[in-house]
Amino acid sequence: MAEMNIVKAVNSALDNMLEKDENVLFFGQDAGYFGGVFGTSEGLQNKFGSHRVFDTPLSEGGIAAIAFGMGINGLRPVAEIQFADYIFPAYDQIVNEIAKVRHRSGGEFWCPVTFRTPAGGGIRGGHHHSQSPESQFTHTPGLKVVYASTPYNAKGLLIAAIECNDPVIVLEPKRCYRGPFYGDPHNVPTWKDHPEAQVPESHYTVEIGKARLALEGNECTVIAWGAMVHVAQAAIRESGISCDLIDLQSLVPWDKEAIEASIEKTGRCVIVHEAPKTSGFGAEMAASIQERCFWSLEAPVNRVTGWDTPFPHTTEWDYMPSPARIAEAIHKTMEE
Amino acid sequence: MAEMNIVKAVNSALDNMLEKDENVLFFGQDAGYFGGVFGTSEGLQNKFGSHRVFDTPLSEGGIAAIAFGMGINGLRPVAEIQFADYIFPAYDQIVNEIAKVRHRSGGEFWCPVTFRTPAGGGIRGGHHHSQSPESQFTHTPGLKVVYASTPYNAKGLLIAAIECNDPVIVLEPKRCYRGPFYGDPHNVPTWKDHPEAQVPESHYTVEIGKARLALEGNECTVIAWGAMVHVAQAAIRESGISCDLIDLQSLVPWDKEAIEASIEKTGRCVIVHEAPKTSGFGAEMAASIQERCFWSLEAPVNRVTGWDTPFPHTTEWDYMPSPARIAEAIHKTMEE
Amino acid sequence: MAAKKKRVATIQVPTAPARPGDKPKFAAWTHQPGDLSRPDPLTCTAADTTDHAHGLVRVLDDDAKASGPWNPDLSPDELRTGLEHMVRMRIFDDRMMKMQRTGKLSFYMRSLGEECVAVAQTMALETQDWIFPTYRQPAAQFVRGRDMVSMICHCIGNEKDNILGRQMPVHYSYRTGRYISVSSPVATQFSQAVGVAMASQYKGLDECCITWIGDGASAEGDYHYALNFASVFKPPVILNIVNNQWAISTHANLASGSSNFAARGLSYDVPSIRVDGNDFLALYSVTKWARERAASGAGATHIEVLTYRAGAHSSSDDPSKYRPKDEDEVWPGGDPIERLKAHLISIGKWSEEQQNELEEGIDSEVMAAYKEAVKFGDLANGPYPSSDSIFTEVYEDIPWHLQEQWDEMKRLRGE
Amino acid sequence: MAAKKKRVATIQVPTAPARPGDKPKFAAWTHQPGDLSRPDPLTCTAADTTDHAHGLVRVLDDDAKASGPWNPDLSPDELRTGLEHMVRMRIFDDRMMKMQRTGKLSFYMRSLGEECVAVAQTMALETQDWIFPTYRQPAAQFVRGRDMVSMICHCIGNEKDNILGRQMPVHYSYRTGRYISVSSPVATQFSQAVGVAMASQYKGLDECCITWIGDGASAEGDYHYALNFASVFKPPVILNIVNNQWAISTHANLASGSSNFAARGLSYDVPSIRVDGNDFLALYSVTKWARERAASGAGATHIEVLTYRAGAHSSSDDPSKYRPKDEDEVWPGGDPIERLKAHLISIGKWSEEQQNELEEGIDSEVMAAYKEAVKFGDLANGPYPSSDSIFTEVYEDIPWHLQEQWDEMKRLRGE
Ligand SMILES: Cc1ncc(C[n+]2csc(CCOP(=O)(O)OP(=O)(O)O)c2C)c(N)n1
Ligand SMILES: Cc1ncc(C[n+]2csc(CCOP(=O)(O)OP(=O)(O)O)c2C)c(N)n1
Ligand SMILES: [Mg+2]
Ligand SMILES: [Mg+2]
Repeated sequence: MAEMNIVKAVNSALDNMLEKDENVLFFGQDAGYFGGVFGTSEGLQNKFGSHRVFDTPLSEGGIAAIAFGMGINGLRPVAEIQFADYIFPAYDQIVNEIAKVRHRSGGEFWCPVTFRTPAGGGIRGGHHHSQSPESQFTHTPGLKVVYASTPYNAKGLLIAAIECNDPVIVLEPKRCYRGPFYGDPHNVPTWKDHPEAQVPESHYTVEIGKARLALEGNECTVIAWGAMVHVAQAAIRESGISCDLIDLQSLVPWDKEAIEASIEKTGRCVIVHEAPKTSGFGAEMAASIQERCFWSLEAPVNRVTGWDTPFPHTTEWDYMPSPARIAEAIHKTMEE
Repeated sequence: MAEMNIVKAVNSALDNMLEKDENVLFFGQDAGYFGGVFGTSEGLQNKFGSHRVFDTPLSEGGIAAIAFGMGINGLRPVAEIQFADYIFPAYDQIVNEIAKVRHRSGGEFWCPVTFRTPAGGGIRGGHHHSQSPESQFTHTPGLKVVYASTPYNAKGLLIAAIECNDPVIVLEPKRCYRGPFYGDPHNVPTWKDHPEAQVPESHYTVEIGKARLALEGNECTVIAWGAMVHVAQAAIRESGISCDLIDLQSLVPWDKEAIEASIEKTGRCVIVHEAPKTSGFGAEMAASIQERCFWSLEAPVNRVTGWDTPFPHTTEWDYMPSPARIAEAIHKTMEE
Repeated sequence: MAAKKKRVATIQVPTAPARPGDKPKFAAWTHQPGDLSRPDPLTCTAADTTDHAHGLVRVLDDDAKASGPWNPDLSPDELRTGLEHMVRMRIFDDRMMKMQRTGKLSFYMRSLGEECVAVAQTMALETQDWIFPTYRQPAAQFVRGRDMVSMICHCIGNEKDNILGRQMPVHYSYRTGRYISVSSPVATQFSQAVGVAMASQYKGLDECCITWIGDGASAEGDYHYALNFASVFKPPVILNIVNNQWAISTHANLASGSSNFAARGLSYDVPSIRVDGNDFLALYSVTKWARERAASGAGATHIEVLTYRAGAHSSSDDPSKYRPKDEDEVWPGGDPIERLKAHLISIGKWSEEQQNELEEGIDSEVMAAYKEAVKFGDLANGPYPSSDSIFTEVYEDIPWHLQEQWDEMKRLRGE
Repeated sequence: MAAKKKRVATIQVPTAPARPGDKPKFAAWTHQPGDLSRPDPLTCTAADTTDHAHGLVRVLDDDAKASGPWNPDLSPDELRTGLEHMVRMRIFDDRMMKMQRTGKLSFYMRSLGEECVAVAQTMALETQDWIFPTYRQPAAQFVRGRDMVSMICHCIGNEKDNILGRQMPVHYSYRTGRYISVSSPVATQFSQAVGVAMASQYKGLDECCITWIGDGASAEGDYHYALNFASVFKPPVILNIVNNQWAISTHANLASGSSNFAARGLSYDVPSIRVDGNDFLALYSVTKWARERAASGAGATHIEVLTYRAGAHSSSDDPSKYRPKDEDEVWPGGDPIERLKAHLISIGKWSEEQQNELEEGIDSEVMAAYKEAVKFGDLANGPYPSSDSIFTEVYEDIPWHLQEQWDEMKRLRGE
């Protein structure tokens, strides 16, 4: 057990898996010699050699394509996309090819590739260093999609993804790489002393498909993922309402039991995500919850999300859900 | 007024607009000399010249990129993507570039490009000639998304899209190019004598943002788009329930007034689409409806959709929502 | 701001050399066997192949005589095997095309006029090498010994289709023969093949991966990714552009502003060769050369295979709508089957009678296979793979939401 | 199936020529002014530029003397203007970088060592030509007369930022100067520029579009789309690869297996030239040549601009972590400002005193502009553009769902 931030936890996951399985390779732009622009792979090329941890040309489509080829030929490639916003040149390879190859070939070929990528706002990244594209992958059968929020689940989910025989997209909240983020840009804590920063140095997994109950309560269910888990936590505190806070962790497949149990208990639900509202994954959660738990609901499922606009630079704190906005939504949900 | 199928209606829209506005160009793979693999641009190169209607290299990314450039430099490019499944190599250009350029440049540059593309299943196209990727675009602020279902709205929406100063994705239900499709592959009518096949030969628009009430009823609201409008119509007949059938037509923005009015009237709702369920646009509709009309709802909003799997070839009739499946969902919704 | 200006043309759009009603236009071939040296594959640089990329490697001349340094000196048996597979492909295609017209298949794509590509190139490889085809190299499966019945079962989408009716016909997958699942989006396999080869390289195995892309599809980004990644990482991959001069209705002059596809490889520092794709011997030999490079660790080879799509693009189009009807007869590259047959006859190892016998034999073989296959159903009449196949192999295991949907489907089926 | 095999290496990954602790390695330049002819731009084919693509066009020799057929014979005034803009860019960058360190900007990217690129190339164009830059050509705005205050207002994201704080610093948009909005995804502008040029061509206007891409970014599909569409449609576009040898921490030998980027254009049949990017005269001249081609309807030109990224990639990285500290001093291309200054002095049209005066003048100009700009706010202290700017210009008009969200935001703001 050691105290780690998310950068270190990701590094540790990669380290464990490169050690454990010689079929694991890790590559991406600036991910080899330099150790990644966020330092997540620092030291790994030195330790494992440049045939296992290496830089690639600046081409996300090419990265995904070689990952496909390696995957169907017996390796477990782990590819870094430098920013989640830059995954789109690889979109065709991911949604039309990697996601479908097992099915299309009658199970003759499959592709256990992991894409890990820093996502989300909060670092003044503007339009193209801030997006949370999770829902653009959740609509694609054949893919699994997870979104980490803490050092503990960042490591455990990444290892689970690498060991999974299906392709997995792992989103990491870059805003939280070095500390949880409670929605106040002027108060920037580190992961020091945070319970979820206690991370085993050796191999473990966080099961794909399982949510984490971050707070327990009984009046309202708040569902969040990524950096928004921490913001929602601050909001719940601010609201004074007793809430279950569900850190979804895994979007496809999502944790039906955890969600249903909580909604049946509270009858109320607020969903929080950074991505734009329309067709965000909150839409799927809200649609599913009202489908499955209609008779338990005492108020509409409320969504607190990024606005339906591009992600701004200077005004990003007005764009992302803030504790105040979330708290207000919790109150509104309680009042209906 | 003439009787047209959708192929002819699309052709007529392009013809009108090429005639009306010399800034309109039309291009795509096999779209020039050959008139498109579905014949939608037949005769137009001859009529307007190869500098206005032309073939392109086989590169969707390149097509979108030149459309961007032409759009910001004063033209109104209309680009055909041969099948909607092949729009993904252009995804980055569309979602990161075309959608955001007006906003990112403070309004200095904008891109009035229209993409039109045949979408949906029912022609034995298997994985990659059958997809309905609408929800992969509805999450992107800056884009408008419409989905035609009849000759009348295919032409009217396409003209509205071309005249719109925002980028618009126009999906055309290829299954219905030559006739409406009521869910029975053995009974394949043409558009002959269908009221929506009466199409003006001259210019008109169907407003983006407005739905069409295809059937009027009072017990349940059925919302569908594309080919599913006709399948839902068959299902409603089969169900014996009195339903509003709303042909959504425009997904972003969608017609709030029409939806709310109908739900407030019926209190019950079934949404039908071909695309997979998870994060399909039905999720957004269901989430929004329960948010906005919670107290009017007497039953959960139900979704009848393609399964969460790749689109199959031989068993496609087991994949797409059938009249029976939709009728059953209507009954279930009535019974709750 | 900008002044109006006289311009000759506005947007310049290349026109096809010939359209219906025009006389077909082909530049006569000046290239002859013996024109081009055969460099040492192990030490050869991209620059050493400049002439090969701009010229045309041939072994069979216009009189079907073999000569020159690229002559692979194959045994008559090997040549006959090649001929046999090409004939098999053609007869198979004819049968399938007929069946498509009767609705037994939803769709079909022939290799007509290009049968040599998959046959010669696959024969030049080792059995452990990976084949990453487009829809125009199904003949590789014959070389790898695939049972014809199972191929037909796939095409007619019946119960025994090994891919369970999930993709359209001609989207074969044949793992035993290391023939990787075909997928409809063009070009994607080209860059993926580089990854397949990198994995072989990483594992230190004596394997290479061969792949193909069309002239049209080479305009996709994947072409660039493939060449560039291959150039940087030097994996054992053989990257072929099949320039059959058409992409559906679009002539190759719209695929590239240059009429030469081979030379592109040079600018990536990948040795590149242009080869007569209807010349079995030349194509075999060039591929063998590329395989030697791959095996030695020298890296990728880029090959433009010059041929002609003699048939329609697919069962869905009529080429007389967009090109002269007689183009294939005028095209200087001839027919690969006729050329190899003529060669075998000219060296006294084959005869018209033997050819007739071969064709009749294969005809019966295809008919027998066809009859066997339709026993398990066809697209017009079923039985198809069970609709359960929709839910399996989407993931390794079935997640709960798929299980729920599957259960719902079963319930709707009345189970 | 596949036999194990001895291989020297498994996956071959190129290493950078030199990393921290190594001695910088550069091949000495053998190219001299006068080596390469200046072909007729109007009739020149791609093949005619083979030597130009493999060589290096220079006008200034190592002693800053100008000679050869590419000498554009610019007036001393023009040269001084070029020098002035380069110096302005450098001083501006220095100031912004300092301000970034104090939190007044979130982020910054300098043009250090590459100032010549935007300045010489923009000066070689007509004012109606479109400029489609990356983040390393902001200096084009000086040439086009942009007010420095408005540039700073953008960078510090204040109230007067003309793009309303929507993108990161250095993502300028300057429509009046036909300088098209910069966007972060690399490479996309390269293919888009072809469309811009096609529109000019379609309208029959005497306009071209110039664009740039980095050595690293040339691995994206957009590079291939740009060259290929330009080659097919022959629009008036000037396609520059700025080979500054690094893409963040990755050396250009990972961007391509070939050390020559210019020659790629040849394989698309686009005339291609490699030019000394720190030689103001050469770069001006080559660009002028490309502009003549564009104006005449001859189509695209592909230019490799060879230079060196003398600074960090951005304010976020420390290059001493991935390359030798003294690499920029050893690099044979020198510094573009020093070289033009030396040339001007050598022809008697400039002096150290004038240079000092110039620098001091610009220093004051930048400081004054800076002081003016911060009056409208900066990132550390605001005021920023109103958060209303989030909702405007997403669409031409505000659709209802955005209006609802905007109203909600206003309500949350307490309005
Ligand atoms: C990404 C993508 N875009 C479009 C298509 C539709 N399409 C199928 S084949 C084809 C033409 C391919 O031509 P070419 O690459 O020359 O191969 P050939 O058919 O001649 O073998 C097109 C446009 C596709 N399958 N995939
Ligand atoms: C599509 C995309 N992928 C990754 C990045 C992150 N990124 C920004 S600049 C850069 C390096 C670019 O190098 P190069 O093209 O050589 O340009 P230079 O910075 O040297 O001018 C990278 C990887 C990006 N902006 N866009
Ligand atoms: Mg072709
Ligand atoms: Mg660079």
